[in-house]
Amino acid sequence: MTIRRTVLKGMLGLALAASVSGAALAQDAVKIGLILPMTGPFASTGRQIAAAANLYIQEKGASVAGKKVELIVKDDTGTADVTRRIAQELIVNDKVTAIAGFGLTPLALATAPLATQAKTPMVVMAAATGIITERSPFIVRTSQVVPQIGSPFGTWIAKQGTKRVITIVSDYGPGHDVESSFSEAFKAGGGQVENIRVPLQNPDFSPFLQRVADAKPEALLVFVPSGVGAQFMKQFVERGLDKSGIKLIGTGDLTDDDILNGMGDIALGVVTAQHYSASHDSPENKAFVEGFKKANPGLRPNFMAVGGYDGMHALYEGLKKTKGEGGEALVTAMKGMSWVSPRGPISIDPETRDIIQNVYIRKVERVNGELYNQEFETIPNVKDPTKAKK
Amino acid sequence: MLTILFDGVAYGMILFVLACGLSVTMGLMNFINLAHGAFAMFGGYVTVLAMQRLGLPFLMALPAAFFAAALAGLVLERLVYRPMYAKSHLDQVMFSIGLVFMAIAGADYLMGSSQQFVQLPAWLSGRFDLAGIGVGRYRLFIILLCGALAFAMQWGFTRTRFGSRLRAAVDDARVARGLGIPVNRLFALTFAFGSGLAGLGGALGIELMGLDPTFPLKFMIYFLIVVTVGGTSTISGPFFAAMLLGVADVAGKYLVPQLGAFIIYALMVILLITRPHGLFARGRA
Amino acid sequence: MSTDSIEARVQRSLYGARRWHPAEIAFWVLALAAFFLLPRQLLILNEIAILGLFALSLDLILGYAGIVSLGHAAFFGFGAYAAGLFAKHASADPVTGLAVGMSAAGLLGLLTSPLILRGSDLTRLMVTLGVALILGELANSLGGITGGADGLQGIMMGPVLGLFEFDIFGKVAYLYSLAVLFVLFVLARRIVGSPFGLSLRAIRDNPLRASASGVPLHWRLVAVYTLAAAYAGAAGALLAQTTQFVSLDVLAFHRSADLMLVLIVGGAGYLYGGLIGAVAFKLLQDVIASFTPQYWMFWIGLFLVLFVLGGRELIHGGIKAVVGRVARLGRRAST
Amino acid sequence: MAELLNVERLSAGYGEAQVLFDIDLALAEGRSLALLGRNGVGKTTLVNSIIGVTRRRGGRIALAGRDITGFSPEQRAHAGIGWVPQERNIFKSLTVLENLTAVATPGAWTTGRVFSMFPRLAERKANLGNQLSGGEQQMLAIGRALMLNPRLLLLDEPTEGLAPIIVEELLRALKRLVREEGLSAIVIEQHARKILELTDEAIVLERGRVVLAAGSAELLADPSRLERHLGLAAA
Amino acid sequence: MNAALQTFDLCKSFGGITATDHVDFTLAKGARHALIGPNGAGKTTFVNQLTGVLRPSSGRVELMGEDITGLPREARVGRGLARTFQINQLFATMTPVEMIALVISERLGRGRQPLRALDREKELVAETAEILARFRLDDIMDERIATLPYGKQRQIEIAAAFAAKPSVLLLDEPAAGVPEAERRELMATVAGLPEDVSVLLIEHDMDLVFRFATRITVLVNGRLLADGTPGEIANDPAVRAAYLGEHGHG
Repeated sequence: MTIRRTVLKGMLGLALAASVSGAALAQDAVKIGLILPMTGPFASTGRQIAAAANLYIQEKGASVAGKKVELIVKDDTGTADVTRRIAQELIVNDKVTAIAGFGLTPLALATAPLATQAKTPMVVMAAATGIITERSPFIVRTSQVVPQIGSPFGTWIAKQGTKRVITIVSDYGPGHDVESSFSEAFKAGGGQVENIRVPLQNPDFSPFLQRVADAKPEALLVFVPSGVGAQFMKQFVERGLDKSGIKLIGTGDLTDDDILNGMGDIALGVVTAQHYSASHDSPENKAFVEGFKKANPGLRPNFMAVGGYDGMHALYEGLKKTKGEGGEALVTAMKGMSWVSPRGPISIDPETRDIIQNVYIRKVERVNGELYNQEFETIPNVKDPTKAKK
Repeated sequence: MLTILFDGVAYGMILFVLACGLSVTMGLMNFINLAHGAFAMFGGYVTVLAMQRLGLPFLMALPAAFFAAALAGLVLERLVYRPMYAKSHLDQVMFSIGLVFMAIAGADYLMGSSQQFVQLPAWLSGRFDLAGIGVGRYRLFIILLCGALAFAMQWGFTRTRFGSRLRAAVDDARVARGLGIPVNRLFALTFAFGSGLAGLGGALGIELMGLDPTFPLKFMIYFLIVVTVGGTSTISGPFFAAMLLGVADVAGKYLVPQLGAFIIYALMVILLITRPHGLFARGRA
Repeated sequence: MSTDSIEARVQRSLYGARRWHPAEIAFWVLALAAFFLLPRQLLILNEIAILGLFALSLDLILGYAGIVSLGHAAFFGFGAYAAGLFAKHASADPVTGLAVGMSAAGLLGLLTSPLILRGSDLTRLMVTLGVALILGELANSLGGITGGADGLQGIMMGPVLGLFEFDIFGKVAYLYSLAVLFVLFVLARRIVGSPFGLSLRAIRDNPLRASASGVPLHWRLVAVYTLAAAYAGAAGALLAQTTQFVSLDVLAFHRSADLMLVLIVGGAGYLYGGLIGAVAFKLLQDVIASFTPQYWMFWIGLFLVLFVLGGRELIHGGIKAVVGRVARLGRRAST
Repeated sequence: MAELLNVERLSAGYGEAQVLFDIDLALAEGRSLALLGRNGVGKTTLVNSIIGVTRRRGGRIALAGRDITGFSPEQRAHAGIGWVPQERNIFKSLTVLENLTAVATPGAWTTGRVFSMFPRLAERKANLGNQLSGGEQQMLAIGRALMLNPRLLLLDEPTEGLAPIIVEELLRALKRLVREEGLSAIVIEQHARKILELTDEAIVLERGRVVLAAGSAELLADPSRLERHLGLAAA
Repeated sequence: MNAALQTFDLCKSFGGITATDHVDFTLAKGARHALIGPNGAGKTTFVNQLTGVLRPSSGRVELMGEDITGLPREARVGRGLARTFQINQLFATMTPVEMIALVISERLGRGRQPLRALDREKELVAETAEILARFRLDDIMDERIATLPYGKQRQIEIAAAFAAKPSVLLLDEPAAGVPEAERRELMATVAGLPEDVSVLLIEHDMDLVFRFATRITVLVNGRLLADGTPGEIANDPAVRAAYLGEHGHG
């Protein structure tokens, strides 16, 4: 008798606890689950995107199509299984209209089948490996696709008359993408290329740089995770490679706006290709940068931030069209959407749901005492070349 | 090739300065302090702040990093480490991992999650050629400074009274106490000094290894490799272990880049299987 | 004093270790009840069950044989990849896949067991860690097989036992993981209470006396290490199957480190430690992380520090009191 | 005569095992005491308890009128106790000279005096502790304790396991210390006769208790009393 | 030859120190033999070589006429050579029942079997009960060993060795550190060991040695100094010298 009562009491307590956490669900709210790396080595990615997403809501108001917008930020802890579980919980428990964020490719890939299964739109705001959008018809990407940058950059470099390039990339998905897309385009343009891969966790680049010094190419293309790039450049300069006539080039990750200013003079003159620079000259961008800096003192928006900002824009505009409805309707609404983002004109490819955008060739220069990637050439409306070929 | 050797030595030197405090405290109190890297990170951030906020020159920031980390070591040893000596190794591991977590989140909160940089003075940047070997100025500076430190420590450890008392305490703490050697005080000082060195290593390493809040976790494995391979209770053991790892890592990556990260781990496993008590452990009866 | 009555008492004592304590029954009933009571939390419950199984595996070697390991993720990850690859290329049946994952990890355990027979705690920590790191690098560089840093894609699992399809709510996933956990737990419980299990405890308590009592240390350690590896492989296989994805972080250092924390929080050497630790650790992490997604590590760290500095006695005292109360209730109910 | 050491109702042991039960012991300044008894009766435990490296379960210890019960071993050493432990425990990674200087406190005993007392040590000044023979280790252990300039010297089986010729040399040195220098000492010894000639008083321990306390000369004169407690057979 | 355990020219040295110096020793079947010698005489080193803890530098050890010099420890136990330790070596977290059951289960070859239930093994239960009763441990059989009084722990130390059903039992100072009251009980147990077990006692307590042993061997500085009946040993001048420090030993 006594036991039964105790057990009953316990069950009641548990049930109550469960219902309380669910009761907060307001019917007329649109919830967006934002899953980002908030801790660990890629934490700065998460910070940038979260800050930009919040900025967007702040600017455009916390309601769309008559519904209140609620952003739920979660830390992905850098592991695929946790990311997937969090996404699943957001979908099943919080009944979010869309999931967004995704800092790293494997985490996005792990979640993709879920989006299909639950018919929940998934906006990728950072991860940049080509295949991601092919994994689910519910994925829309507002960041970039690596070959989108690498391939035109390879062509451009070849066009400048450069003949021999060495690439150094971190040994993981995006790195491989950069390596292959750049090399392919560069070779097609008549160039010669040698590829070197370095471990992702690599404290000292000197052995790899020494190989480069021995080979004496005309240019060295580098792709390492944002942040590590600075270290790389320091060692590049320290080794005197800058003076030996080897040009340092790379995708924009190398001269990430987030940390560019801290790098100092060593970064001056580095040529990169990327879809966004904080110094992009347009009224949209001026407003964006200003708003961002005001809301986050000491932080300069980078390409991650703009991915988050545009992702929110796609969602807002899509929701307006569907009158707050999610699911397939929302994906359809986002397909083909085009607008002028802080980075320039962009659109969502209706076929691949990947982003189409301008790619800029930039050079690091000092402007008003601060270091910026100054754009000097534009390659307009670039699609993901890999998908375009199919 | 000689340039590679040179780079490897510089890298090894930094590893040594970072890890040698850990090795001595481990030998002395049989305490596994995985939070050693947190002191290194602390030293690094002190340097960054001192240079960026206070505008101290690099050479002045280095001692600041050393003393700040040493002071932190001294205080923490007194407050939280003391009760841990008597506990099991597992408890110590857990406790110090807890400290690492706190340090990482704390640094993130205070300093942000992005990479930090320092501007080296001009006379330390760039490189020059010496008999065909490319010599990086900063790496040369590291080798000279850390080499001098290692030499001074070896001298202090083997030639001074403080050193002989310390060695006596490591050999047999019970008898050392019974003969009037204040083992606890020695240990507190050594702990503080080791933490200070870690702080200095962290400061010197910003340029080579970078500095962000995940530093203590990222390099924990390297410290541990140096200590386990080098053995505890000497200065020369960890020194040679750090050199070996530094050179092997750099040369390995240069010669066979495909194998990159394997080399250091494989080397450790092989060394530990063949010499379970460390590379330079004295044979035991 | 008649030897007969002593014999009966000896038998009762030896049976004691095997007898199901009311608190144990309550634990499993609760685990099952959670399925009905917490329908919204099934996903994290599934993760807890898997982590619990993983911790159980570490408990077998740490709690029962005294072998420390900082690289247990090697077996977890190996099992996960084995099960994932099996599902992708051979058969989508989960139970067969589980068996494949377990055997693969067990084999790896057998092959690497000579490495842990010598040396001090520190050496073992580092050697096991080294093995896991090497395996992680291998998985990264064998991208053709493992999918490298992108993870192993395209795992499609069939229904469990041909009947139950995995669903998005994690219903089947949790029940499947819980069932596997339960079966393996009962097996572990049996093993621990067997003459073999007794000899393991002997080795942990005092290797010198164990060998002077006729226990061949090496072979027993090899056996238990292999067994624990297979258990870890099972946990990895469960993860691969229920998330239908395997990525490099199954082999990562933090997985081994977290595991150690889980087991120490729960307490090693009584099988439930890993399970309780898994519940506590996951919930704590989830709750704190939902409050402060950026700085949850700080609070976990603080918890660990306080736990070691004196909180453990408090917590374990509390648990003992609860278990005692359940036991009393159980006894009253049975009379 | 001033009382140097005063031990009252001391009980002590290691971990769970209790070895000493209610030991009372007093030693005057300048006097020496032989601590006799068979193996395993607690002689070493008593010495170790005086220096403070055992687990005390009750009782008090005073040195020169000062209560040192609550002192740590290093405080006791500085209060004036010099300890020559049973296993000698030479610091193996220190040279002979360092073994001496590491523990030295200023006073009459210097390395020079120790070397003149044990010339063999002077020859091996630069050798590491673990490169010494048993006899040299014992000399070093004694010299090391003297470097603390103690008021009371505790010697735990100084002649154990040594060749007869070395034993003679050590005993001569001990005699010099207690007879000529007037140093207070407690000496544990299995070979009762040898040591009774050097000491003023003796106590015999049996199973952790004092069973006999007498003057050394008295015991030497009446060997049967000793034989009863220490002899091979009760017969 | 009627020897249970024999050594031939056994030597062991550590670095430069000779701990066991050409020892030829015989333990007769069914013997009650004591090994004595001053501290540091090499008794423990000698025993460690018999049981396989240390490998001899040279020489040979035979058990029941078979060479066991190279065998691992546990194999020697299987062949009937069991020992106790000078410092307790117990399974601290176990109960006496478990510890005794372990030894018996290993002897019966059960330790390899992970799926059997201990309490279902009739033979094991019966033998465990018998040992517990013989060593008067039945009243405390369910206590954790670490919490038991020292004397009881000593008793378990002997019981555990005896549970291995040895033909040769080495007792290394069984009474060391035991309070007087419990010492009597302990020695009664030793005296009550079955006659077919050959016992070698290493002990300092001469009362005990002379009460127990029918034969005594004296080891000094790693060398065999004397070997004989208690009477012979008690009157041997060299032994008296070694023990009482009388001058004029040779």
